[in-house]
Amino acid sequence: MSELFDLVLLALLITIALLVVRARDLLVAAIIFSGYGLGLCLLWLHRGAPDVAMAEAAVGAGVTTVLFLVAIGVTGRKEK
Amino acid sequence: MTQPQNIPKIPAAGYELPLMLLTGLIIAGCWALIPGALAGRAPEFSLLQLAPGAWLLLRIDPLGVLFTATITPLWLLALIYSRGYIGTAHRDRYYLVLMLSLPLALGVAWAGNLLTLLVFYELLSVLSYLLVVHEETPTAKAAAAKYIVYVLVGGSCILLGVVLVFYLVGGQTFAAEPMLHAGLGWGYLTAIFVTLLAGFGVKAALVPLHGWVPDAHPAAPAPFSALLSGVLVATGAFGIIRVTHQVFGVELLRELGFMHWVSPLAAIGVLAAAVAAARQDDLKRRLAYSTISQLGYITLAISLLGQELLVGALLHISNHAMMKATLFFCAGLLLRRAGVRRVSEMAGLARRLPWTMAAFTLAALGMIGVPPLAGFISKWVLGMGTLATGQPLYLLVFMGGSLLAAAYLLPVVYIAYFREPVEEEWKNKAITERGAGWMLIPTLLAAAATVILGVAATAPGLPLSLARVAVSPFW
Amino acid sequence: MLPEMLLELRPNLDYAAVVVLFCIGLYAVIVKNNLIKKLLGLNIMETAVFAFIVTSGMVEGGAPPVLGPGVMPPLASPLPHALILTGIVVALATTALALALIIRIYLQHGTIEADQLRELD
Amino acid sequence: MEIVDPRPLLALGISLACALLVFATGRHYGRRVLWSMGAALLKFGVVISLLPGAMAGEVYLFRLVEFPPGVGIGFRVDLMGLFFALVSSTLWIFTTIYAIGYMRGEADRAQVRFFGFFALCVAATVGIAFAENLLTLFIFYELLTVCTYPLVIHKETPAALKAGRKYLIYTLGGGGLVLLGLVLVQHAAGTLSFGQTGLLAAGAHDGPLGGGPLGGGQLGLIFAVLVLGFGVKAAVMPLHGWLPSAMVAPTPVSALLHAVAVVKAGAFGILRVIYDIFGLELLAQLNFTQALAWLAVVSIIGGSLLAWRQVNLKRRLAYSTVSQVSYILLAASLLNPTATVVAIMHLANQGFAKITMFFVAGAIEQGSGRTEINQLDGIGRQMPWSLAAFTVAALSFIGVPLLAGFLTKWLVILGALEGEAWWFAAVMVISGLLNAVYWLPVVYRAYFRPVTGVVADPGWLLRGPIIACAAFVVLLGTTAHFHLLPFSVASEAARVIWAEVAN
Amino acid sequence: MAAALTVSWSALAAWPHWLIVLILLPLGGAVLTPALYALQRRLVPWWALLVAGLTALTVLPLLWRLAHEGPFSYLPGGWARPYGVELRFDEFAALLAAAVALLAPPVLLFSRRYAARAVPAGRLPFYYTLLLLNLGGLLGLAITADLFNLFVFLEVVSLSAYALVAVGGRPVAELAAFKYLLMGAISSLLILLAVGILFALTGSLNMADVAQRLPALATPAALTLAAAALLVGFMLKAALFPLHNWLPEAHASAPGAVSAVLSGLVVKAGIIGLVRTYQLFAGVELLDTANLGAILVWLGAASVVMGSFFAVFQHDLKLMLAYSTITNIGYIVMGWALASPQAMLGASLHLFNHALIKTTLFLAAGALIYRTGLRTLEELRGIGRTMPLNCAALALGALAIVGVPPTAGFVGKWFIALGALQAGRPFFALVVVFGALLAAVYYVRIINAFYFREPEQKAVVTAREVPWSMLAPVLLLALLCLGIGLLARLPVEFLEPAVARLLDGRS
Amino acid sequence: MKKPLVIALLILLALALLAAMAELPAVGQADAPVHTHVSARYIEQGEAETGAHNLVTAVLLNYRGMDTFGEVLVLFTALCAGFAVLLAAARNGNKHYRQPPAPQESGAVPVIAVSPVVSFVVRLLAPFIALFAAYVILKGHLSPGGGFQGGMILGALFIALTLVLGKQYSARLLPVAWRPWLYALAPAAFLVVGMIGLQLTGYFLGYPQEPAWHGVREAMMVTLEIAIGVGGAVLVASLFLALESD
Repeated sequence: MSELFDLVLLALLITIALLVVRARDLLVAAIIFSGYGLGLCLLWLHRGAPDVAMAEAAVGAGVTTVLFLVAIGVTGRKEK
Repeated sequence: MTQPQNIPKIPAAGYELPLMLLTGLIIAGCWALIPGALAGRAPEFSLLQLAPGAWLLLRIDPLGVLFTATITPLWLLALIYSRGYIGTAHRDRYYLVLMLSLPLALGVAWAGNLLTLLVFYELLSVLSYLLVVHEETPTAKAAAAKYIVYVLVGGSCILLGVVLVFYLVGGQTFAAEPMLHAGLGWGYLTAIFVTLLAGFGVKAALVPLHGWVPDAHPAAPAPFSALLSGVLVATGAFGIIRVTHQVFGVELLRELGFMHWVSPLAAIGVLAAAVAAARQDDLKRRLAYSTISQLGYITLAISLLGQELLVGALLHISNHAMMKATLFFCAGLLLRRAGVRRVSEMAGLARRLPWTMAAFTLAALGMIGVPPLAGFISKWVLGMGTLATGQPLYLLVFMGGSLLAAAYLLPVVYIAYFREPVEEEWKNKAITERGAGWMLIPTLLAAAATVILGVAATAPGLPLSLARVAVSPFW
Repeated sequence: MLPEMLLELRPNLDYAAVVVLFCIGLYAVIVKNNLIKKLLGLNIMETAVFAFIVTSGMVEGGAPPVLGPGVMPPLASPLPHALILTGIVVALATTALALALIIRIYLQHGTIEADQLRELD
Repeated sequence: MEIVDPRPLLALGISLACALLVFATGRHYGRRVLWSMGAALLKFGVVISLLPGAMAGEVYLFRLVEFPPGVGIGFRVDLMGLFFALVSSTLWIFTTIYAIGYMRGEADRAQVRFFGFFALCVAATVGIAFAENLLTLFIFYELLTVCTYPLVIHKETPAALKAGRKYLIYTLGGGGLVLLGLVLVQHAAGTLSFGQTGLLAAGAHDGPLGGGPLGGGQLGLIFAVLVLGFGVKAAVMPLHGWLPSAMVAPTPVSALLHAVAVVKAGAFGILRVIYDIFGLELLAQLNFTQALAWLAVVSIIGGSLLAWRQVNLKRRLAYSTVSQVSYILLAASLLNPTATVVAIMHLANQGFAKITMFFVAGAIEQGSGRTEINQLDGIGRQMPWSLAAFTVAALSFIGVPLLAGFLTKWLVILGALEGEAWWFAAVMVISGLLNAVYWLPVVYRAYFRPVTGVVADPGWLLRGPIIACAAFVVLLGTTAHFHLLPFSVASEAARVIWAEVAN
Repeated sequence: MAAALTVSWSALAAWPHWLIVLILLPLGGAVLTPALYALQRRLVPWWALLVAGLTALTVLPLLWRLAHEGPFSYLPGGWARPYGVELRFDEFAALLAAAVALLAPPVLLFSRRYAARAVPAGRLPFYYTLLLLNLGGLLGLAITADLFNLFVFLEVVSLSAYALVAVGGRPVAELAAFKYLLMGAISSLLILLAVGILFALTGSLNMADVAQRLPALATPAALTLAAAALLVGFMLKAALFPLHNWLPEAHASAPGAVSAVLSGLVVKAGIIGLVRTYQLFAGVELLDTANLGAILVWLGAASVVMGSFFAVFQHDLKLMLAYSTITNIGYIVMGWALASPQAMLGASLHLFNHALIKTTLFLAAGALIYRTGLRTLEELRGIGRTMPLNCAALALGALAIVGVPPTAGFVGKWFIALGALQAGRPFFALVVVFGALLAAVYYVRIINAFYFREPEQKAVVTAREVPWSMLAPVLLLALLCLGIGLLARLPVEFLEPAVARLLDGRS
Repeated sequence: MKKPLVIALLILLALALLAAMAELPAVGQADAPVHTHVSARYIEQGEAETGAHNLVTAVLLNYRGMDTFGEVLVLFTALCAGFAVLLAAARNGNKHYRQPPAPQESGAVPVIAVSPVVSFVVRLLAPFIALFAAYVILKGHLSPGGGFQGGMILGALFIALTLVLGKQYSARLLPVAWRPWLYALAPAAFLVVGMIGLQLTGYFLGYPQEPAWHGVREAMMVTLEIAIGVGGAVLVASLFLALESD
């Protein structure tokens, strides 16, 4: 069970990462990246690292994403 | 044909008389050495060390005294002659160099070792360039250039030879005993002989190294031509004597057999140069070839390695110097007074320039070897010497040379005296000997000396006796 | 050879995922033209490395390293966690600065596409 | 007998101080002249004060600083170095006087730079002469390069800058080779100090770093690298390209390049390589000098042939330097006592004669703006003193007796014979003749062609040094047996070098 | 007198906490700077200078103790090795620390007037903060003996460096800074990855502990990867060819004082990292360190040649200097990788000396730009006449970096070349010489332009010497370039045992 | 062109990485060095030595305090770096400064348009989140969480509030005059606590071990936690503000 969860999670992370890279719209990419952070958060929890998970949730899913959004707000959301 | 000058009065430089006086003193000094030389003394003076072991050294041996006693008077004659001959152009330079060349010539004569000989010889040669080029006409410059090339190449050869000797035996003084010995090896000895002979041979107009002579003599001013022919060329011969008799020594040379190569060369020189002389129209050029021929006598005499022959050679050096000086003085007079360079233009000149042509005739006869003039004496001694050494073939050469001398000198006399002048060429020309005293007197003196050297040849203190003393140590 | 390697890898599948993530991130950094995209790639790389370190400190069936009643060994190693906490901050700091630079670049040059910027030089 | 004595440093310091003073206060003509002349005379005094002791067998040592341990800046006055220093400091005096006259018309700024860097160059030369070890030698060798550069490009014209660049590329390349050699020597011998019979002699048998005996290949590499490195400055034939180009510089600079410092520094460096780094015994075994000798022969003949083809007077002078400096190399590579004497002696012989010629060329250029040989018609009548001096120098090179050049020729030939290498003797003779071939036409033109144009009087500031240097050429040629005069110093130096071998 | 001095020194050096003070001073000083700015903005430059000065003083007792007692450790928190973080002051740490501490005061003094013009006013406090952070981070990086701590300090250094490149506000600089950041971040990640692998393999982060445990491992691929990641990471930081691309623009477009720090000191962080990598893997037999060395030595040589080669063709003065940094990094790496005692000695010396020289050069160049606003050689021609002292300092620095004896630059190259021979690889001695020659070529271009060309730009003709507070540090450093060369035997004797120790560890 | 090459290289890199990682101890093995060496001691004696139940906190604040000090410094550096890069360059007559181009249409649209619902929710939840953050900070040494995590949460909250309420509000929440001091809070706290530790134990960042001093030890840790939390929050929030200001 745990194995399976692990595998699914990892597959999911890889998929999300690919999506982030492939997305043409930067805004979309940033939002997906926030999802990636959440996925990671789960992974950390599963690995017995709640501290890291908490930090990842706040930073990866939260602060980093917001900062990206701010920057995208300045530079425009389309990747040329 | 150059226009004869209308005999402008040459202003005196002011220092000519003191120079003559000085030269006279030097002559007196040189003559004063004769008694000592006759007594066989050879004092030495060291001047300067050039490099470790390489001293500049004077050694006044009889050979040197003979040479100086013979040649120094020529300077005085040339000086006097120059007073009348040399114009104002470059005059200071001319006298300076002329006077400088005298001590250098003395240095050559009195050189105590090979290095000293080389040094003075080189300096004299290089300095002479200024005299050859004196007139600075294109021909003079070309001749001078040729001269300096020959001299420098020759000098370099001598240098090589001298260093070789120095390397092998050190800076030895000239002495009766030869410096080299057979133990040094054939290669070294050959190299030394070839380089030294070639080096001095250039100056001594040894055929085939004579190329500069026919050009330099006509180009130079007459008084210097006289010196050139009488003295400078003779220094080459003098050098050869030093080399053959004091560096190598007769025995070594006989052993090595180099002279079998030199003698024919010199013989060819005697004859070929004489033939060439006969073919020249330019008087000074003819005289120059004559010099080559006469120097051939001397070289030949040296190369035959006989005591009497060497005496003859030395004697011929001094006699030839006097005679050739006379001839060149005359050539100068002809040029200055009549504007004539070519033999063919001299027709009838004897009427206008009687003294000149008289002196010329005297010297020419001497040169041919008519007794009792100087030339006869030396040729006689040479002939005797040749017979003494048992090489009669070369006697024929000497005789042939004399005959040929007659062939190239007598026509000149004949033309001057007996051919009718082409009058129109003479119009408006003031050809006269009046006012030519400065040139005429030395000419006549030299002519007189030719007679004296012939008539009184055996008197003690005159060249023959001195030469006998000088060569006696070598045997 | 490759299948054998994969077989060998099976117990370390987590590491394999980490490697894949790392390469995806690196791919974005190298190939993507947009600076923000590059930065996103960089972040993915960073998380991959974090994942690697945390994974190495995990223990089969282990509890979080927080002691307390009912907490029984084995515990996950606390050290990697502490490292990753620091790592996350470093990543955040780098990202923030990079974004600041990107904003400045945009304001100065009007673009954040690498090839256009290269042409500007 | 080694004595610690600060005078070597003092000699160097005087020149350095002079440079500083000139840079600081040189805008004022009087001060500039005062500093330059004062320093030149003072330094000559200091250097000459070392002579009696050195001739008596004393060796003055002064170690300044050691930076990498065992490697440092130090000074050691042996006779060979002292000889070089004497030559250069004597010439400095003359060059200074000449330069004062020559540069009169130039802007203050240019003059300050000129005199300042000139002093630096001379300082560097003394440093080279008195170097206690190869590193010190190298330092001053490079300092010389650097300080000469501003002088070469003095005029700041495109041609000058180009020449300067060429000069730098060549000499820095040479410096690089020397540096490489330096490293190799340090590695092989473990020390760089001179003053023993061959630094590498010990290393040839037993490497100090446990590397085993040095192979012939390694030694060959060291020799080649060092000789080529120094050979650049010495203008050995394939490496001579900079020298003719550098002729764009003002005349006193050319004098510096050809006579006082630069070319000599290269030659001196090679002397050090042969006598101090390898040592006579080692080289005698190794036979490397044969190659060097042939290199010198190529330079001697090739330089002369090239000089012959030049129509510009200074360029002809330059190529003739290529030829004449190689006498030193040829002599040094003969490896016998006589040749050693002349290898050292020729430093002075070439220096004085060449500087005379350059001074004359400069005076002509200054007075009439003529630079080509075919413009020199009749100049001998307009500038009789100068051209007389020029003739003396030319005759010296040709090898006319009683002049310095004759001595060189005599001794090299003698040395060649001692070394059983008669063909080098022949080379010397040929070279002398070639010298005649390209110098005599110049003299000839000057005296025997009609005068063209006018020439301004060069003045005694120019004429004086010319005559003095020409007089020196005669002096050098005739004073061999006088104690404390140059030849005795050179021969004593050679004796010391060979005495060490004998022991 | 001397005895008393010695006693007092030893007493001073005996205080065990100097090592932590060394990094706390600049870091603490930096932290308080923005607050101080809010209080009294004029004081900020002086404050930074004070902090730097105190740091410089702090390093003295440390050096004294190192010289007399050998390397020593400090354990923050008192946790025994390997449980806590260890700080260790060995000779290599001392080299970088001394360089940082020595160069910080002149750079900051120079900055006072310089930054006022080169940096927008609002950014000034952060300029000083970042400089102090950078220097503090470098010190920490130098003295830490813990792998992860090294990474953390490396990040402090890197982040501040990225920002400092852009602080002047030139558009080029911002782009360069981003490029630098991207490269720097990747290299940091590689290093972190390597730290992770080593940690996974040994369970420890203390360098000495890890080094001790590595030889027992039988995992060649993992070890190779760790070593490779560390090497590539640090090579990127050190800008070794062919990973040098980011450097020239970044160093050239930064403000002068920053360029000095970046080129002189920050790249040395990469070198120290390489040194530490060597120390880590010294005992590992599975991993043929000789092979790594072989690669590095060629890369170093390539850096030497290529750096110089590129520099020759630059027109911008600072770009030239930046490329020369690549060259000199090449020397250091090459010397290090040759792994013979003298080569290592030379590399270590050059690490310090290059920092000194390059700082001199960049500060002097900065001063020129400060006065004229011009950057290319073409524009700056003739500047030697109007700013003689400054240009003299620059010329002296140029001589030093070329390696003209007896300047500081010579000694390092000297020993590297000797070391190449000692290692039996004379080719690299040739590279040293060749590099010096190439360097001479482009520095001659500089000197040529400054002194021997007629000035054309108005700014050049009217330029004056910079104020004393800028000129003094430049001149002082230039003199040090000479002085350190003359006194080189001191550091040589100081470093010899360290090198010997390191090599013993290897063999 | 470029892409296939990069992908090929990346595959090679991946294989190399995999090959290397295959040699690492298998994931989760209890006898891996990671667990048996340093960590073992942390787990066995961490609580006794540090008084922290949360061993991660023990490592962060006690065993590897230097790392955490560095960490806050990194954050501080990032902030200063952000300021140094972003603050207006045009003043002061900087001639290198180029006027920014006119904003483009696509970029002009604010990306983060906050809907009223979100705004309401944020305001509603803010006190609870803050409380949670405080708990995480203060109890960090006992349970999962700690100063850093709490600080990040606090920072995120601040950012959310700023987005929702505007900058005026953020200025009230975080007075401009305090900011420079607050930036320095976290690192300075390390300095102070470290120095206290130096005074008490003879080691920088040392904590007294004797039972009598346990209170002090806890106080020191909590101080650090708070400083990290608050300071971290301020730093993160300021970073956001700095970026957002343009």
